[in-house]
Amino acid sequence: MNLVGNTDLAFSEEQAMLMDVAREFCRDKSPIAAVRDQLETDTGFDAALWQEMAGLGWSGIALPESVGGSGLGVGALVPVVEAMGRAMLGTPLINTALAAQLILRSGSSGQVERLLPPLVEGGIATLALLDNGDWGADGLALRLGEDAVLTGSKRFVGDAGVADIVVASASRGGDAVLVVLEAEQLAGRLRPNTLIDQTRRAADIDFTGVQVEAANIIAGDRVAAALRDVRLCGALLVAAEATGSAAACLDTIVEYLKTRKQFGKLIGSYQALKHPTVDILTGMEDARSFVYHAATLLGEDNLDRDAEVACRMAKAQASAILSYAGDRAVQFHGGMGFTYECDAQLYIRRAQWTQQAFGDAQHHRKRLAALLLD
Amino acid sequence: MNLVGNTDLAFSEEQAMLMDVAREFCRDKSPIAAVRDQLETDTGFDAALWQEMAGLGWSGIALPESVGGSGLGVGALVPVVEAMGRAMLGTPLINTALAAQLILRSGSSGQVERLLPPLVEGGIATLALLDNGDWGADGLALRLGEDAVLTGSKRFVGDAGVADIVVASASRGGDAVLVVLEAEQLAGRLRPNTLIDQTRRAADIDFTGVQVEAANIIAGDRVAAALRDVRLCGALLVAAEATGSAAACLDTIVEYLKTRKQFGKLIGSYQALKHPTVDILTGMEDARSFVYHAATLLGEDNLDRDAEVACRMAKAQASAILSYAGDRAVQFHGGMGFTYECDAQLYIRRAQWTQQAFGDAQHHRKRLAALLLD
Amino acid sequence: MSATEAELAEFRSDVSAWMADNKPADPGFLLPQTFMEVGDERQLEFLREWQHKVWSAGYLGMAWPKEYGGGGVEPVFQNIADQEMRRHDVPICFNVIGLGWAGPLINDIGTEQEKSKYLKGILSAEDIWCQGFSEPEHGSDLGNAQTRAVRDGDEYVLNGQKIWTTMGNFAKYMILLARTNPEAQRKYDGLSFFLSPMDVPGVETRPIRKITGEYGFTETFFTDARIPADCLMGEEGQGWSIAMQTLQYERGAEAGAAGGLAMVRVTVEDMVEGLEGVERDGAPVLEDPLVRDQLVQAIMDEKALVLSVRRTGIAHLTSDYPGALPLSNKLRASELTRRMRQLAINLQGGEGALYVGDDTARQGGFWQRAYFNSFSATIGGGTSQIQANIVAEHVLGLPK
Amino acid sequence: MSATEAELAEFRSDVSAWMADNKPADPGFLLPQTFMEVGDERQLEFLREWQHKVWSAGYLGMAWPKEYGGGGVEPVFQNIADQEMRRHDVPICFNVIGLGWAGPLINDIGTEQEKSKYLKGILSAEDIWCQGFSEPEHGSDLGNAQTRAVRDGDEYVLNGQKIWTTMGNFAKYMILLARTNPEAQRKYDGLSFFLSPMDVPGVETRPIRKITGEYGFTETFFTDARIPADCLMGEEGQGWSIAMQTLQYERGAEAGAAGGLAMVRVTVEDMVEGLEGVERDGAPVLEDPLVRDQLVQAIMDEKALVLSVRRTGIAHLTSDYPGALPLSNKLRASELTRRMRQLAINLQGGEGALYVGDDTARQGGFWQRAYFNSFSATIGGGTSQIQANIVAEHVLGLPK
Repeated sequence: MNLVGNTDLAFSEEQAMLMDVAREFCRDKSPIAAVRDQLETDTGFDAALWQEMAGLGWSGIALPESVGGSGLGVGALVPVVEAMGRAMLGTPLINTALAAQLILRSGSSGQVERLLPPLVEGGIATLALLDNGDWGADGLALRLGEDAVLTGSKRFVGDAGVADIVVASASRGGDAVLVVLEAEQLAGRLRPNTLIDQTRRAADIDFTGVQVEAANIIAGDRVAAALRDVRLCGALLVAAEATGSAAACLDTIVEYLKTRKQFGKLIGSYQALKHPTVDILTGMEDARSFVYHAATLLGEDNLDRDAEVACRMAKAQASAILSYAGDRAVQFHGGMGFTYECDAQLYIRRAQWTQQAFGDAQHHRKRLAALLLD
Repeated sequence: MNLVGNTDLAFSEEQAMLMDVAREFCRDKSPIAAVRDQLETDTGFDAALWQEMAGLGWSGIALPESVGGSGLGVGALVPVVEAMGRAMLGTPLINTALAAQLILRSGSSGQVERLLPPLVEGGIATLALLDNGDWGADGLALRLGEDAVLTGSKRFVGDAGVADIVVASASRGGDAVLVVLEAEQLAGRLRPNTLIDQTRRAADIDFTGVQVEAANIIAGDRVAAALRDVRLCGALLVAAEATGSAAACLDTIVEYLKTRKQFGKLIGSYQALKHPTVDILTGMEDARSFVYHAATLLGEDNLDRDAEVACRMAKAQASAILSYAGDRAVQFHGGMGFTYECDAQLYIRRAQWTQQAFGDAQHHRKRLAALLLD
Repeated sequence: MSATEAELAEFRSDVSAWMADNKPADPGFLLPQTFMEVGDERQLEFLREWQHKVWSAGYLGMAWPKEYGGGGVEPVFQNIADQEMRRHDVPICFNVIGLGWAGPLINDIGTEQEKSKYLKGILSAEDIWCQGFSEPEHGSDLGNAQTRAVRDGDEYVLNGQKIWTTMGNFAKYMILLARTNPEAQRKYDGLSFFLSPMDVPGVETRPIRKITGEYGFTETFFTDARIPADCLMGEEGQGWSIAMQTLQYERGAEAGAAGGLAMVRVTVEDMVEGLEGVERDGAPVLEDPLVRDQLVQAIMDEKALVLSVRRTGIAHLTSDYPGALPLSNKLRASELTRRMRQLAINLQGGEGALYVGDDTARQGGFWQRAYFNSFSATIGGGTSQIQANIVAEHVLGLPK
Repeated sequence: MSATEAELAEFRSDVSAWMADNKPADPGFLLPQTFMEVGDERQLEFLREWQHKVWSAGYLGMAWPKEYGGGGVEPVFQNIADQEMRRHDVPICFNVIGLGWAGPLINDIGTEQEKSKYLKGILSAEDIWCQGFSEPEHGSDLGNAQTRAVRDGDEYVLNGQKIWTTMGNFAKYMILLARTNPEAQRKYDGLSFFLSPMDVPGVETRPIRKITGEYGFTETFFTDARIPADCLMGEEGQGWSIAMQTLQYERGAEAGAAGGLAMVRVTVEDMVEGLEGVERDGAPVLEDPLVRDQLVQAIMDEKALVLSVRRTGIAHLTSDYPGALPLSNKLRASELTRRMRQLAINLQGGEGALYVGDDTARQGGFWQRAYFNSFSATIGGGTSQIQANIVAEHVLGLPK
């Protein structure tokens, strides 16, 4: 038994460069005022900004050079996503990247060559994994019939309203398959969600009666593993983003604690605020350690046990600390924290969304217990 | 469903009187110096003091008048035990009372009339329930053969070294029975435990080969229910005692926080110490609420569901808060807290003993989940 | 002459029947759980009508004098009426500052004229009252209020700003704490207390958008606003002491409050029932051992609070730290509420990411909104951090 | 000229073989996990012999100069030796104040004479060193030390009291922080640093009984104790700065420490392995879902600490809050240790109530004693509460 196990942690030149660029880009292009401007728009993001990001090559970071990507793998996306989380920048990058990974990891070469290049160019994709709200559910409720017609629906499909393609998991005669659907096939089938995190958009999709083109069905042995991998990658990317948001939330708290006075003293001098803020710092730093540890272990192959452990720890830690940070941010801002105007609301809302996405902290700890203790 | 359920809380004149007397007695007779004097003695208590307590009628509080008791029930013992816990007074009162309840609740009238009067007079009894360290275990490993000879052993039998009689749970042909053993039968069979709480004494007992007199076997339908009841009463009495100890621990902390200076300020002015101390206060008050709520619901009959819920909540809460209080008492006393001389050690050690006795907090919460949610 | 048990039982049965008959149908929009959540006219009118109906039926202000619209009976009747309202889960009586703060105060120390002028309107919900204690720069530090009230002939001239004025945009009157003497040696002695009209020139309110996205509070600005001098309650300099007295009435009818259901009580049981159909690992979430443990802890916390209220009256069980139970109650209740609601969201699984406005949100997003709203109690009326200081200093005697 | 990978690998293999061959058998009594737990002569002599053996084999002080008993090689060799000691789970090299504090300091700023006199005895364990910084009235406030050192001819006269002197009753020398100038404007400037003998008249030690029931520390009393003036290190008034320098060496051989295993590392894995055979509800405790969740959290905490050390060297991943990882390390490591050990006891069920001295106690009561001892780290060297202040102020820039 080796419970602590693998503790590799490396950071490549490419990651460093991407981090520098992404931090600067997000800081310049996505100040909080710009984030707020998007809260009540239909799409939740600025299309021009998204095209700029694609222009920087971010959509292709994790995709092979053969389809126009940079071939750096999902690990290289982590610093970019963390920077986006820090700026609370709403974009379809994570969903597009994960949908692309599903295709890359299980599609035929023909599918890969056809479907991925547009995504590198700024196309938007998303993935539909959840039949209900249970990330721990086995089995797939969405059915693909022998006639290639779907029966069932999916919930909480991120960026569904703007996606050019939706990759959905389904069951065909008991086997897991993926189906790729074009936006026009889904017209009128989306029921937009109202999310607690107003920087995000999602929708439930009713697929019943949709006919899937044969070329858009991905089947075979690799599908199940790809689904597993991509759920773990999703957990990691959401964790990375949440870590960035937690750091930004911490900054917001610290700034207030250094300037607000009560009873004649700066409130940051009170240990009742100071010490929990230190807990946020150390919890956020732990999340970051797990995130970059996991990024270190990701490769092009299927994720091994160490990588799985790392991704789950990253998500468990990041979910927990962002929940705590968001909650404390509201509390520590006092009356101001109770207003919509205060940025604390952005983080507490993001925290609630993050908690659920790709499984909450308890979900991952339960899986970790099986991995580590059995 | 009514999750909060019964919230009766009454306090009788008798309980009030007993509380006044017990508080004063314990304060006078068991100052901390006296407690420390007993830490390394063989028995852990002052025999003369014990006789005084018996003289006050405490051994008989929960026993019927027919055997010389006051007939007030186990609930009336609660304020006395709480007062003892507050003074950290080591006595065989709880064990004697619980062993007596086992006999009272399941013995024949002959057994009751023979065995209980000596206990009202200052005799000492104890109970042997644990085959191993698992309070959640089903079944009984100690066997009583058809020849009335025992095979097996029991662990952590409190006050075994001074008990006139030991009441042990055993299995006879699959049925739960109780056997009552006299001290002389157990000569040479005790292996004294070294306990973390030095105010207590216990021993493992090897019963193999001991022949039980027919008159000292308690069998029948009432045994299983009596065992269940007494385990719950045990949980409650230990909780009551722990609540008293938590209150005393709190006093110790508060006293230090009001007098010790660091960096030129009384350390009690620092929120990092102040606020956890408030948590101890409110947690202790909750424990007290549960304890007296449970005491309100105890009667002579078998414990009903409400009483069971109350006893388990009392123990879960009292265990948890005393653990926290003891731990923080050491920490908040700084270097002094790390010494044997500081009274914080008494509480942290008591806390560890309490946690285990009659099942820890998690054990009881698990049972509560079944009672409340199923 | 005290009411007999039989009279009380009959009364209870009457109220119960009335509530069952008159409980309003679901209006199709989320109703406020507390008076701090009245965000729009639609909610306001609905609640105004309900309170008026309850009062007309004789179930509000029962212990207040008959001549001012009350019932003139013992407080025990109001307590029973309140219990039945709670039991029947009817909407709140939303004019809380009037019913629970201003009204009892006027009853206690008001002049004959004040009683005639104000009390009935409070009960009938015709006159909505708000409270002007907090100021932007002194959130938790009431004694430091800086809004000025300067006597000018038979008027006072008000200048300054209040914040967190619940229903400030709907209210006709405000109980106002303002500074009449900035030179007073103790800052507390410079304060005075006013029953101040809101509809005079120079008083403006600006709604505050809450973290929930909804409204419920205003900022209130005073710019040379002139109010009649007889709006002063008591004498100049008594403001702090009257304000503190005001805070005592919250404890219900026995303390002089008019009664009525002030907030929708939300329990762990509501949470558990609300989790029906939620799955975790393909099984009901209530079967998950970790969830069960969390729920048991929440139930214990809730039960402990109820028990601590029961215990408060038993001298032998409260003698160690007198004040521990009442003084810690706000801290504990508000923190429990916050924790429990956060937990309720987490237990919903994917649905926890939905919000009010999504038709498929569990109970219309009730728990998400409730979590956010719960901060009004952990922040307002002295933050939890300050409450902990108060307990430490006043109950345990720890140094400031 | 750096060692090659091959040389290092060969060296590692040599050390490993030596440790395997020479690891002492279980002496039949609980050995100290840290140097603060050496409570009796029996333990002392056992550890003295072991350290001498390690040094004789050339695996201690490897980076110190040859002429003073060291090995004169690169620190990397010592690091490897230390890793192998840890891996083989051998006893500690217990003369920690000498090896990790006094020795490196003397190496760095000592005179030729000081080096010759002290260094070898530190390595060979002939001369045990102790530390005299803390005082009873100023536990966490070192800068306020009041023990006086008054120059009198070619001697200093010491008066005062130190506390928490680890192995004070066994030590030959003390690194001592004492006040030479009570009039200095800054209290720090009045302090001086001494390499002070313990065996002079007027120095008395009184063992402190720890919460565990064992010994390990002393109080040290100075009553007109006279020490040679050349015991002063550096100059008068430099005491604070030298003391702070001393604290830097703890980080290992790279920083100048002599190396050796300073404490027995105890991991969650040790805890899990130690739970073999423990049952809960009639099944192995490790199958209980709540226990599993707690263990996973403990493993995550432990792993995060290891990862944070790895991450410290990567500039891009530490740029936001420089200092966050190193400055919070003591706080986090010591608190994790405390929590984990408390958990370890709770998970034992009934056996958790046993203690050292009970033959049937799990691992001889190791976890119970370890829990109590863990407070030495959450209290000593600045309590966790003070550590949190340091992080808040120095890393986050929050006001004092």
